Amino acid sequence: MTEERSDKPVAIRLDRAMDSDPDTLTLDLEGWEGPLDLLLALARAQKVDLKQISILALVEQYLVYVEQARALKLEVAADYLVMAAWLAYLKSALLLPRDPEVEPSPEDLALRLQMRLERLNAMRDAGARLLARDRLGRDVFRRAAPEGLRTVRKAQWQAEIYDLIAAYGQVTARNRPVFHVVHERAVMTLDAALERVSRLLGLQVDWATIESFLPDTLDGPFRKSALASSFVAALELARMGKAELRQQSPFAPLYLKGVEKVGA
Amino acid sequence: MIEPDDLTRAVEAVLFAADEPLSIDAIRSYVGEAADVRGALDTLAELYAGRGIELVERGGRWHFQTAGDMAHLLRREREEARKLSRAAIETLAIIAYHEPVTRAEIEAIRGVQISKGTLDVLMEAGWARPAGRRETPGRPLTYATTPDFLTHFGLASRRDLPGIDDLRAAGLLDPIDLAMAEMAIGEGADEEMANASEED
Amino acid sequence: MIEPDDLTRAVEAVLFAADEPLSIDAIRSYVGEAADVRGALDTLAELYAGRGIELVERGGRWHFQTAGDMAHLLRREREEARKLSRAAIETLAIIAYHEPVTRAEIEAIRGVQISKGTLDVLMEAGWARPAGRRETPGRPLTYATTPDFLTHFGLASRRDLPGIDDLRAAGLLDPIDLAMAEMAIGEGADEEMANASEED
Repeated sequence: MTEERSDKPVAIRLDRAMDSDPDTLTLDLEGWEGPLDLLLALARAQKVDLKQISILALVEQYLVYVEQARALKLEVAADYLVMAAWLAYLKSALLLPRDPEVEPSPEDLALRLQMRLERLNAMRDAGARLLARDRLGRDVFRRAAPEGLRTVRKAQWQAEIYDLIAAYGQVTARNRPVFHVVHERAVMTLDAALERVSRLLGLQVDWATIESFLPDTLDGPFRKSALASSFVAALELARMGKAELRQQSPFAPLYLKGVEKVGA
Repeated sequence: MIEPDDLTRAVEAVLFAADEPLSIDAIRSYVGEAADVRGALDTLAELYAGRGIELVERGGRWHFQTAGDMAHLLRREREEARKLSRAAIETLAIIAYHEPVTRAEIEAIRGVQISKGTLDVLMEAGWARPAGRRETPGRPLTYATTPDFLTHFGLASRRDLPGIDDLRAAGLLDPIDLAMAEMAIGEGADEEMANASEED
Repeated sequence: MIEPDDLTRAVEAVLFAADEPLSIDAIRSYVGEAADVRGALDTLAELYAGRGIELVERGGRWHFQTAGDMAHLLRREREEARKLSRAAIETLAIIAYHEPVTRAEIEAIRGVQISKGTLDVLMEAGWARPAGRRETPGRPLTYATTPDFLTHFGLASRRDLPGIDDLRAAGLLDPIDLAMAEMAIGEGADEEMANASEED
């Protein structure tokens, strides 16, 4: 069992709050997990089956509670006030003669509210009952030092879906701000370079530097790409016997010349 | 007296040596594909009935554990595993009784938002897992419990959840109408305002 | 047939749950100082005679073990289940969320290089596969997940993976995780060297 909230009648809490020092108030809206939680505690304080609770009495208690909190100048979160307003509306609708035009009827709304309280109450009880069961590792035990079994498959890799998504969450959280996508760059593909260099070689009679085969462009990265692709294209053409290459020394200018086709 | 035959002995030894609960298929991979493992398990369960050790089934997987009434002798005070917050307990109960269930539905039942970390704690414990998306607008992710949840809480299956039949009969497990929930409770209020603190 | 009395049951449970062989004095510290533990042990030894489990004494200390003639069933293979390394699980997650994805892209998203072994492990596990080449310079190989991946992780399709918003809601993008991740990255370096060996 964990922090089971006291189910003592709330009135006692209020009384204590009223005559104690304002600094040590026990009337503490922060102690509740929202309006529905407070409503459920008030309803349980009626000490009847939730199906039989008096919604009107419940509404009244809630409004008094919130009103007193405000009178004591406690800060009341907006959702408590929204609920208060809605309950005040419900109360008046339940008391006034029914307007058949209004749908859903106030009785319907009251029923739904009661149903929500029942649902929450049921889950709260269910949680408590789950936790009170004979739990493995607390009340009942498996063998602490099993011999272990060897799996038939050679290496059975283990991972759980939680590990997977947690890992992705961490990667994302870690790198999100610095993750950037490289935009498409202008490149000359090898095919394009091959086609271009061999075409230009046909028009060229003399030795010419490889730079003279490049397209006229001021785009530096594209020029680099074109140079790299054209160089590879030149090597490929030389391999096929369609071009000759010449270079005096390392890093010296690279010259290309076409090979005249015999019998062409 | 039941005379354990060789298969029963084999199943007993395999389950005893295993470091995790085993399905019938997993047991077969050790004792032989053609074996009547189910029959051997029944024999064993009978043999161990009323003993200090019991054979139990949890979500289709079997393991030996100490009998529940021995808890007072064995309970280990040392590290009572990290306590679950109330929010986590309720969230776990809602997932177990309503699965598969979306975060919005959990919030509708509890009447407050789920703080970050609550679902994380349950998933880290190995009791809850994402269970696919609901085919409704927004395709929200749903959550369900795991086999380890059944093992830990000593449930043969979800049908063994305490009181689930009564709750269902009372309509308390019906699908949650989110629109209606919002109308009845002023959830429209600003999200920051509704920082209905869940303590941990 | 011997009817195990309460003391016998208690001794049985204590020995079963113990993580090491226990002396008679040690057993008494659980079941009561005045107990006839020796008598209970004799009863148990008789009960377990010829079963798949036996009670044995070694140097005055007692424990259960699987029957010797069952050993062949239990160690058919030497391999153990292995956990994926942090590098491998992150890589797998990135492949799942971004497939088809190249190695360079995985490294860009992780912010850390991956070793060749990491992808090998994922392919050996049957969760990742080469998925053709990207038609860009260098024509790098891309990777994608397999049907086995979906089966293992209980996903109907990749669309069932939680989205970023779901991760955030579950607290998985919290700064605290980030700090932990950072720590893990420090360790990750060695781990990469060790070719995605299992850690535990």
